[in-house]
Amino acid sequence: MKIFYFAKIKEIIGKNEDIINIDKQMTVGDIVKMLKLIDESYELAFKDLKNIKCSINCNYINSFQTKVKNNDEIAFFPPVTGG
Amino acid sequence: MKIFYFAKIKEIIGKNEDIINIDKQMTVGDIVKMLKLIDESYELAFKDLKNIKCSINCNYINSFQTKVKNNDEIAFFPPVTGG
Amino acid sequence: MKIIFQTKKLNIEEVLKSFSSQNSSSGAVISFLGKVRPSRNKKKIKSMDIEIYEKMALYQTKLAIKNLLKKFNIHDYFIMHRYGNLKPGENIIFLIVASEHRKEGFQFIQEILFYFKKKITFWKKENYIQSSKWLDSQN
Amino acid sequence: MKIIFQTKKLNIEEVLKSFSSQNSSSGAVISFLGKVRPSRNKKKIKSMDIEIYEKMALYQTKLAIKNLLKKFNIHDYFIMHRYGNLKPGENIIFLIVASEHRKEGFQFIQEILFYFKKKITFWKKENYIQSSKWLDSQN
Repeated sequence: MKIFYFAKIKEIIGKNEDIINIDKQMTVGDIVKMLKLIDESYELAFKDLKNIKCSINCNYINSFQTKVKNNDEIAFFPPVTGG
Repeated sequence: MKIFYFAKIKEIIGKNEDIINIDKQMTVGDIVKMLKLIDESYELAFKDLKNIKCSINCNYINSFQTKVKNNDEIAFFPPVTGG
Repeated sequence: MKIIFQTKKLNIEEVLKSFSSQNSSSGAVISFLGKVRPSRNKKKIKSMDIEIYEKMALYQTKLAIKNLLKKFNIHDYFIMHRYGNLKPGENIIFLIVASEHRKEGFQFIQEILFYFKKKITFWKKENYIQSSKWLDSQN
Repeated sequence: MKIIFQTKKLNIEEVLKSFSSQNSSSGAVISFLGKVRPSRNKKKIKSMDIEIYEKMALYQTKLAIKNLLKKFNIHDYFIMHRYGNLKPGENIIFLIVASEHRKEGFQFIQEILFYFKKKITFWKKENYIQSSKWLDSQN
């Protein structure tokens, strides 16, 4: 599973993607819990989940309870500021 | 007093201006009455006063009761259609 | 801060380019371009005659701008309106406005258009194959 | 019907010119240009970094357009958004839309802008003399 990070989240973590493998279906919330165990930078990046948006295969998700599969492309990022 | 005509009114009358002299203050309505005596084309042009706008010195007037002086510039025209 | 009424064609790219670079510190630049349509109610438009009462048009445009600048914080504007005989596809009006934020720019430009529909002394006549018609004012 | 996200500078005059002539039968052509401002809260902006999640930005833009075209009768549109490192005064976004009447054009372009503020995956960071700041999302 590819996980992308953007903007401030990318800066805090210090890289723009991770590739992980999951052997069963998990929720986005589970993924975040896993990532936070990696190191302090992830913990800091995912501290304030209210201000983090997530997409699965380019679609916004409404809830961190949404399930993901191993071949999904996930992204975490702050609210957008384009235009 | 210069009187200008525009658009359909100009076309009906067949010219774009008249110069007349008035020796006393008159209303715009009085002017229109005078003009309608000139010939049938004026009568036709000023038949439907509801659809005729009038300006004095480039300002719209609200009523044909508005008074005019001999050195005023008057114009009669249909509602505008610019833009 | 320019108002131009002219018979020659409007060179909108040039205006956009110079206007935009002159207002490089404005966050938003919005433009409106109005053109002669090719037909009306399936009747082909051969050409359009636009008549102007120029002195009053200029006076009324300045009056409108003066009122609008009290309501909206605008950095700069450029108003062009053509008159004379135009062909389908040719530019009638080009409005461009620079502002700090987009909202006031959109409002300003739409209000200017409203004045052109209601107050500013231009009249349009469409020439079809077999007839001509002065346009009615819009609501 | 074009969407372009690019790092090189936006050539807006060229786009306006070709777009306008390609859509010569549209009564209204409306454009919006958004630029990097020179300062924020009196702090001089040295440059702006714009980041993009390109795959999703494209997908979300197409989705937005699809929804908007159900609501508005639009003849054509062109959407350009830049990313990378920009200087004050440079163009961030250029939207242009051709429609029969002005009202739907103004609505369409403002709704597109709304999507760029809310859904389409671009992020801006302003670089000042001594610091940098990712912008907060607007309401």
